[in-house]
Amino acid sequence: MSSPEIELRKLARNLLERKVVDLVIGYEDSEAGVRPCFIKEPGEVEKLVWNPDCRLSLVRYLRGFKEKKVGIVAKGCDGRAIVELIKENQLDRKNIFIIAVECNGVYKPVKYGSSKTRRQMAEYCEKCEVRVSPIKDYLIKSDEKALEEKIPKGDVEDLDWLSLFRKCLRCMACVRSCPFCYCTECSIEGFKPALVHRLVDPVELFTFHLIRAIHMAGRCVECGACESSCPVEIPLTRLYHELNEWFRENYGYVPGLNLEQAPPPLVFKEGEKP
Amino acid sequence: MVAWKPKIIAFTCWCSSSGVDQAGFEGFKYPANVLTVRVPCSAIVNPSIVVKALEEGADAVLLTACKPVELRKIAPSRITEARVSLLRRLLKTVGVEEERVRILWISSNEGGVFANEVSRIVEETERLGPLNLRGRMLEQP
Amino acid sequence: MRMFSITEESLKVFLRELSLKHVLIAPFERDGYFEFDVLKNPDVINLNYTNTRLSPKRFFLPQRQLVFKHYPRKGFTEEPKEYSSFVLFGIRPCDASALSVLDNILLSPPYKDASYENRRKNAIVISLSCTKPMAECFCNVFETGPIRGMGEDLTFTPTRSGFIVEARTPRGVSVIEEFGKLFRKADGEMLEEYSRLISKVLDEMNRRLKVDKTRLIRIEKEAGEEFFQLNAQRCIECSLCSFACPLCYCFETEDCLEKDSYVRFRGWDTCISPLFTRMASGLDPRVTKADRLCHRFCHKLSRIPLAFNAYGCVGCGRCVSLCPAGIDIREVLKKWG
Amino acid sequence: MGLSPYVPKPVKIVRIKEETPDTKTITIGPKPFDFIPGQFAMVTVYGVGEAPFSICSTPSDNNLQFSIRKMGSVTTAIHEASPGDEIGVRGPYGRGWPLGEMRKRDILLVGGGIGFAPLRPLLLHLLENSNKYGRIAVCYGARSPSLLMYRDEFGEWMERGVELYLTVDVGEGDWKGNVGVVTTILDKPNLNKAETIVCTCGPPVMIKFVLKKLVELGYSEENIYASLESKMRCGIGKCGHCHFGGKHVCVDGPVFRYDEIMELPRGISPF
Repeated sequence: MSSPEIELRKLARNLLERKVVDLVIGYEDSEAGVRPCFIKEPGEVEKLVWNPDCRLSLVRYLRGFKEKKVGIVAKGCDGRAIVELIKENQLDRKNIFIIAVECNGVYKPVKYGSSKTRRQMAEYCEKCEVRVSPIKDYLIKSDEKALEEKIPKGDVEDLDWLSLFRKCLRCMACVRSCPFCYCTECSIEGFKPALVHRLVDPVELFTFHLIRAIHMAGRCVECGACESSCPVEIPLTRLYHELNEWFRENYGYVPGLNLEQAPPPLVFKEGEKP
Repeated sequence: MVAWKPKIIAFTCWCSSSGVDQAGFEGFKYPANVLTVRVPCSAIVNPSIVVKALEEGADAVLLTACKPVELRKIAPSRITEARVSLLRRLLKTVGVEEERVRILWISSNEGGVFANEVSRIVEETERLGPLNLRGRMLEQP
Repeated sequence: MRMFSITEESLKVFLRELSLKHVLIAPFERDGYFEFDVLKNPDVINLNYTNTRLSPKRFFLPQRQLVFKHYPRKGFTEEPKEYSSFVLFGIRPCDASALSVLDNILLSPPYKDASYENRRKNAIVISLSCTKPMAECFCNVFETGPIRGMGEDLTFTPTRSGFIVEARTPRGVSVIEEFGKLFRKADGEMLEEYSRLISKVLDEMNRRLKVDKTRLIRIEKEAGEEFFQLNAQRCIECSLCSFACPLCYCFETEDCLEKDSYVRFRGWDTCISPLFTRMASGLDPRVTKADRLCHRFCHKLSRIPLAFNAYGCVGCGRCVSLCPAGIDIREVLKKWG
Repeated sequence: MGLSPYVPKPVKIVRIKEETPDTKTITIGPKPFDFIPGQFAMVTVYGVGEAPFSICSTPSDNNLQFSIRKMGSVTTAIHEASPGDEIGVRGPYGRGWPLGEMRKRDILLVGGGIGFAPLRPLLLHLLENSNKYGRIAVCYGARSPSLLMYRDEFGEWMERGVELYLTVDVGEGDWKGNVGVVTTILDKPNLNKAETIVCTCGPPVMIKFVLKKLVELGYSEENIYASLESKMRCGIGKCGHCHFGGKHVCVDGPVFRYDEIMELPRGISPF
């Protein structure tokens, strides 16, 4: 057991015993792989784990506990997502105890029917520069070296996005796992006349992914929740990264770095250059 | 075989749509394959609608808007400009030519400008060829 | 005698001839995982694959298909009549068994699902046995594998000296007869190896997870709140489990307008969605996520058995591996099995 | 290949009658199939959608009638339709009321609001064959007098020997009858309780309290039936939407006996 894990469990026990938080959202290990767990009793803290398989962002679960005080295990990207959600008035900083863990990147999942069983670092972690959450109540330092295997950088241009979209099942795993998709009714679900129909028309997959990309632009913190839960492995983070680049180039805005800088779509100054 | 003609959807804001009307009054000729949709303001055109138009078979989408300098206080045209710029970046990323979405600054008295610009855009779209998203999304690898 | 054998070289010839005569659908690698698709060139078939990422149910129940087209001017309704025939080679026994369960459900009297029946009738299903089951697999629980499944026409089992072929249906026998020169009658030694293999792989799997499936009916009455509530907290309400499942058959319909006609499509639906049971009046028999999750498991393990006399799970393990939140049906099996 | 069971037959709307402010009874004809009272049919509005509705006309009628309350997209489209329009219909589906059991027995019908629709074909059928059955009593409640359906037929029913007891939750205008929920008038019919067959339909909450009250009053459990509702897409047990606890509402229902209702899982069961 690694020392961050010991520290995490000790902290969680402490928080729960002193009733600083009502519950701690963390990761546990199971036969089905590392998965989210919700610790309510101090006795359960031994379940908590921290390893490079903890890839699903836990921030999306915070919206289910709005009235409670919640401790959450947050990687760098998760912390950025919390920052961005606070700015969008979706979360209350007072109710969240951020247990920041220093992250050295997570593994790409090896799922059912993969032809390769070699473990690799996820591509989005390669680009990541924020290894520790920008806001935190406690910091757990890592003792591990960076992940052993890196993958070569690829260019976005060399992907055939249309053929990737064609594979999409529209299972909504990307939407539902995303920290930012908090709308109770998704704009692509409830419309009449429908932009995207309830049943999956392959042609509309293009529209679906582009609409989603537009909604993610300037907000996506590149946590990779969508990409890692996608059954057909569409590298969505790359697409959203490209749009974030547009925001950086035009407004100098990078989502989730601090609580002060307002997202550019919310403020619009006279004479500002788009 | 009938020669392929590009289909262009133009979302025109109220001010610029009177410019479009003026092009008609004053007898400026512009290609007939531009379908105009009048909207209250160019900033009401959600990028989702533009994407849907491309999916439904438009070869290019045109937004005509008031010149930002002519508007006081906040400029909705700036919002449109930013959105179109973002959308163009997105289209470029997924492999659709960014020239298929454009913005035109048309005042209510610029019928001639509109006719000239649209003719140029139709020509350029013809050079790009058909978009055929429907066919490309349905084809089997 | 329904047992035959074929050498690896002859199998290649068999596949090549098969792809010339029929539309051949077989597994191959694409973008880092295995997938079924129509193949022109049978050389890319990978016989050492584990299983395909997504189940082959889409060839029988497409994600979206036309139900009818109604022309109001002409006043008549048109429906798709015939579907093209194909050969599905290399399906794993669990997925093949899923087809036989689907037969039970969709072809049960008095009404038969016509489009499914037609597709099923026109398809030849050839399975490839699992000799090295994956970590997620639990087909031993429902006796749907790992060597012999239930819904296939032919079962190919790899052995040290080529493949043992078992013809499971008259249609399977006719396929063997069609390519008669490539197959030989299986000798005693091979038959022995076949039965040895069946018990060996099954033993191996039984050591991992052994569940009495007949006891699963209890889940209907005894399903405690707690377990489902715990998992419902995790569930992110995507529809991945249902879409990946080889026998999630529930469908939704949608009516659309076309130029001169009204059309209705049907396609996959998921019981995890809050819209699944909500009526227009706003009444919803299953309001909470825990209720819906409970239904998903109960439906597979006790409700389908009660209504259709077959189990609604074949133990392929797709939902276990693909679920982003790590919800595991094996925990249900262990708890109530 | 036979015709797919999911394809509706086009029929014309003959008549539309406004029943209550939010409910219309549409008559379509000629009827494409025979049915027993209590069964339902899937009604398609082309281009909009399909939904299940109880057939509310008598089986001997040449047309089919549906009483439809404006709720979602399909019902709204039906409300906007006019005579002569084409709609699709397929059926009949489900298990109807147990006519065989009712021979020579007293029968009590308990309805609430729109829930009287599946009871009307039964009532009309009983009246047409009144020599085969015992006494007939009806307890019918609605939220307000204007929401009572088939008001113009009440007189005719009573002339033909039906004991009709009405109640409303909130009285209005010149309402002189009983005010209160339907359970308050359940004790009024004086029937042979042990032998009477009770058929009930209405909102789940009403069914819950009616069933409780009926057992309290001494009606026998094996003689109580209720018609339930659920979302469904196929009507023939294939689409999975109405699969509750080993039973399909569309195939094993919509009419369930008391003990079957008690066995249904929480949610679909009114209890």
